[in-house]
Amino acid sequence: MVGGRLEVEGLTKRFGGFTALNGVSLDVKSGERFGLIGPNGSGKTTLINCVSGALSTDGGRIRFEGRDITAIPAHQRTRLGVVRSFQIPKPFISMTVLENLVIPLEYAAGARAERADCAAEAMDILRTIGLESKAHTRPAGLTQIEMRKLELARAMAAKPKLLISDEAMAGLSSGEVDDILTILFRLNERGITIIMIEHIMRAVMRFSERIIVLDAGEPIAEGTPNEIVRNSAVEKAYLGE
Amino acid sequence: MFSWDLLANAVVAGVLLGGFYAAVSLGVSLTFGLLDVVNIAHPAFVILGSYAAYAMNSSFGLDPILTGMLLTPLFYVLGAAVYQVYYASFERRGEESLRGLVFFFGLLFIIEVSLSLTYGVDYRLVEAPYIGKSIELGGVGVAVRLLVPFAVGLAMTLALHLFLSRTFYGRAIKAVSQDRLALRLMGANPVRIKTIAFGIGIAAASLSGALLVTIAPVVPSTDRDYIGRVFAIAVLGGLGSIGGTLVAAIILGVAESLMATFFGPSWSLAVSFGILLLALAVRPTGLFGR
Amino acid sequence: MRPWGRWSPLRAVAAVLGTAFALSSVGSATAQSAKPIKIGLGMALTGGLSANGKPALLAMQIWRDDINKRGGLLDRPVELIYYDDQTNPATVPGIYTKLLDVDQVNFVVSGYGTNLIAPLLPIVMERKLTLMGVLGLANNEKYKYPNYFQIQPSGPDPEANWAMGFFEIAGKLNPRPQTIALVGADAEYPRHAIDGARELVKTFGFKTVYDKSYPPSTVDYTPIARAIKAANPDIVFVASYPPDSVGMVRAAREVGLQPKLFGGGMVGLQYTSVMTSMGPMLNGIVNYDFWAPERTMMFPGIEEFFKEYQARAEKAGVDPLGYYLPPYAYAAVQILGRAIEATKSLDQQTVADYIRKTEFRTIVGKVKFGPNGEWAKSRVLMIQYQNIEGRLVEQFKGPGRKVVLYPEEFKSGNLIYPYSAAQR
Amino acid sequence: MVRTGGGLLVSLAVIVGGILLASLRVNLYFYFAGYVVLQYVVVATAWNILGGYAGYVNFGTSAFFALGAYTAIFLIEAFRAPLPVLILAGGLVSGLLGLGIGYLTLRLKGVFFSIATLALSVVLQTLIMNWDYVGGAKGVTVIRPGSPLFGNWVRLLFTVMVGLAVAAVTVAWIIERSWVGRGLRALRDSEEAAECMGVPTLRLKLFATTISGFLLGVAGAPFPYYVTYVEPSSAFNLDYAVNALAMPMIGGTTTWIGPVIGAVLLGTAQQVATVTISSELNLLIVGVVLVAFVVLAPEGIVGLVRRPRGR
Repeated sequence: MVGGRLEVEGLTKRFGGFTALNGVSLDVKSGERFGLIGPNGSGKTTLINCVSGALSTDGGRIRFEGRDITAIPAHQRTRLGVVRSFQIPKPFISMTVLENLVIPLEYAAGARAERADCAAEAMDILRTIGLESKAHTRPAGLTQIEMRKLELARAMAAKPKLLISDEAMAGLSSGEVDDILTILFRLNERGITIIMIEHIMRAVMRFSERIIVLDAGEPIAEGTPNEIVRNSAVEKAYLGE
Repeated sequence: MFSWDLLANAVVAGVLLGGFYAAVSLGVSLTFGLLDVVNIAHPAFVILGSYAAYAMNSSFGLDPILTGMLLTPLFYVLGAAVYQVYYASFERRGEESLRGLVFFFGLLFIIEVSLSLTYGVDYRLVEAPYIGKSIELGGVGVAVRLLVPFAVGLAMTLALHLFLSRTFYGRAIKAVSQDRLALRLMGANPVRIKTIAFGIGIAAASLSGALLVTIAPVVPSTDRDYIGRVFAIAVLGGLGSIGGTLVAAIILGVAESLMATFFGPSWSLAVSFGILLLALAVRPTGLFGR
Repeated sequence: MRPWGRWSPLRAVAAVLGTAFALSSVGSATAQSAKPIKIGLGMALTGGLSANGKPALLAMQIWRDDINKRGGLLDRPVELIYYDDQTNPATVPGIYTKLLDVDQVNFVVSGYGTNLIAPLLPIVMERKLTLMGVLGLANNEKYKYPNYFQIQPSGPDPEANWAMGFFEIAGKLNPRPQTIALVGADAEYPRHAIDGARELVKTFGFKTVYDKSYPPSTVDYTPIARAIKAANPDIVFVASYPPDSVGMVRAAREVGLQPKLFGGGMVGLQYTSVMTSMGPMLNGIVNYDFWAPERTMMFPGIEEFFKEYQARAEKAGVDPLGYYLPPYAYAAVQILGRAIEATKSLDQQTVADYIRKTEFRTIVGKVKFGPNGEWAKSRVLMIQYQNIEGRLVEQFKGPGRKVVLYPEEFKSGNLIYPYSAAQR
Repeated sequence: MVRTGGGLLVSLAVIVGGILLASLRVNLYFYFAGYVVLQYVVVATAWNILGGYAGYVNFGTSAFFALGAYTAIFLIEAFRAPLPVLILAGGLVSGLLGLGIGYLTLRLKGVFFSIATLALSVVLQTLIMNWDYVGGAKGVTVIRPGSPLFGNWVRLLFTVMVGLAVAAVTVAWIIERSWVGRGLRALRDSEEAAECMGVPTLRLKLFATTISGFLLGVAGAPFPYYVTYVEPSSAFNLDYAVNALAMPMIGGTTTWIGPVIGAVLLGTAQQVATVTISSELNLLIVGVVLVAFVVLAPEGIVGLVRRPRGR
């Protein structure tokens, strides 16, 4: 019963005259840990914005669990199970940490159940992620790592089948990176497909089963971490000619 | 009733008006466009400038526009002081936009009322040798009353543009909203930079106030006619784009003038705002926005 | 958790009502032992019309002081109770109900301006009061309320009579003008004036070559003036408010718009501050007015009034000469006072009946009201600005600058014709 | 559901109370002043549903109010329609305009949205100015039909406004407590994050702009019968826009009670000042109070009350 398969076919996105994505295709299998890397400006964030629905596409198809989701709005994709976290955390600042989780529970998880149930469930999630002591503080009072955890916890509350984690570890210490990785591994064990966009190579290499490398809006390499490390095209893209 | 002569005259009148509109809107372009401070009281400062010019003109017979220029340092200081209050009360605490807006609304009232308590509510006009005269330029009659403000508006636009692109402080002001890192590398204190920019914005407002009183009579509540216009121009031009402000101001001026000449002047303002609505719907960042 | 969470809409509304109740007791503590006769009004002391509202109020205060110096009305002192209507019609119902129910005034007079009289009339009608209107145009045409009297000398058919003088003058010119341009602001008064002028155009058989309106916030009037010039009319009739009056005059001059007759219904040119700033630019304009310091207009009492007014004007921060509205505001309360004295009554109907059938001698001359409460005979003056030199205020105090051309019985000089001849 | 049911019961009780109040022979002035204050309760509450809950600042409040008033005038002139029809129609037309500006939020955020509403207000005012059927720039005198309920129009209008205020506050109260309110709050904090967390942001925004517009129109619909004379510059008065913004700011924008407190305080203060100070000082006080409040009490009175209790 594991879901979460994402198929992207010939995805194209232009901003004015600039082509940010040029016919990108990828196929993320159910339950897979998938890495997406590439130098700055290579189109990673544009790609996930298109997949999550924040941006419209100029060509190509996006299928989730066999269903074409290219044209449906972002919140409906979330309800189907495509959930993303943000590179720069965007918490709901006027709400407590707990209330932050109630929103996706109510809206995305489809329950729209009594509020009390949502709160209990939100507390469960906070516990698994280690934020329960902060349940009643506002996000403004959180440290950076706590903020990242909140971002992940909120994504979890949306009951994802596919979680897209956008640079969840940027700026963290190596111990904190391990913390986040542990959480992501645990989520994956529960059957959640995960796409990780990351600059910290150590983390991506350790986490991903398969990696795709984007450069200038086009995939230049795809394979296991080991294959990617040895790929000369990748090296060129990162280090220049 | 169409004639080429009329068209040429309408376009020229519109361009002149546009130059004046640009002068009034420059400050907003600076404070709103580059500093993200929604100074809705900007037109009130414009009227304050008008009254300053009026006071000097009626008591000492000084030329209103000259007075406007002489008084800019005073208004610069005033603007800097207002920004300090704004910064201490809002920006430092974050979440400034909505409450900052109300702050400036309050300021607008205070300025308006202080003016009417001091000068009463009579219409105030100034005298200058060029009011009521016009010159002929190749078949097109140009009112000097509008030509002078146009020239000053143009000069202000040019000066501000040069200041922003050529000087240290100017570049720092541009960096303050877009590129914090660059600002830090320049070794500039953002609050200080913003204070300077806001002071310049208010100084520009006061000078444009002197232009306004040269063109038309003012009362303390005249500012309300300009709230919509100045923000429309700043937005239409693309926030923070000084050249864009001038272009947008001229578009609005010409639109108003053409409407007034050929169709019903009644609709000129609505057409201007219609253009704005359309522009916002099609291109929310304005004509020259980033 | 949330202190307001337990609040219910009930308590909130209860709070609203409570405060509102508290309101009703405000201001009722002005009872006096001498039992004064109270006259109440709302007046535009702030907002768009305050430039006229404030002088009008000062004039009424002068009347009150005059009356009280003479021992009051019916041996009782007169008290004026006034509130600021902020030039906002929405405040009028509240203000007058307060005056009538809380302050218990004996009579009300209107504030300044058509817009502020309009919402007052239904209140007055409901309570069958007598109302002296202070400068409103055609307010009673829809209601035909018998106890309403308007001191503005518009005449029995206010809209049409308003510009009558201008057209009478135009009609008598030789050679007779053929074409006319009508232009006015998108606002209440200019629309009335233009509507009236349109009727007169038909009556006098002119040909309309331009008929447009503009928004009051227009900045540049040269395109309008130019469009009118392109239509090449013999006569230009302008109905405007102060800022656009100034704008139109300047623009006309700048684009060389030189019809044979220019003016008509421009509000604002009568103001001292505008006259001194515009100076010679006014020469030649033929415009409506209510009073001018010409020998034909020296009604008994008016000089004393201006002496007093001008002495107090600076302190009150109002128009220093006060030739436009103030004498009429004074006359309005003067008539009310005379009627009270003559009937020895404070009964609304008795006073109204007396006002309706009597001809009053006031500081603005003889006033007799017609059936709709307007002056039985129109006396809107048409004046021409002549021989203005420089910008000194003193020249406007003497005759010869604002020459009365119409009506015939008040005529004090001759038209300089055409417009350009007076400009030089 | 129990709480909501209880709230509705309370609302009904208030309306009945209002009717009783109107049948009392209290000084008429009280009803006039009360009407204005209650009208501001509706206006401030309506503004706050969009501005406070969803974070979209509407500068064109006067346009919605005036549209309600002019819809009523049109229906009076054309059909002599009864008051309930006027209120409903005024609300619907303004609600429709609200729906329209809701679609603007697709492309315009923050101050751009605010400026667009301001522009809309100018365009609408020009249209009304030139529409002679409803009086155009000249304004229109509205003659009230004879003998209404309670034997007096003012009492009737007051009672109606009590009902409308209760209705508006109840609507705000229900929204705030429901999933809609939480969704709006999420999108106010971060529209992008809200959408990604499954909140149908566009639909919620359309809902908020429509309800807000509807209530503003409802507040404006009885206005013609209140003043009996309406002209564009007073119906589109900037005061409505300023007060709609200032009252919730003074009271507090995050809860339904904030706009109510703000409207009652500022509205009453303005009413009292009108008949006591009666000069420019009146406006000056409004300005000073506004500045003082936003500087010293950032979260309004609600915030002031809440703060000492801690969190």
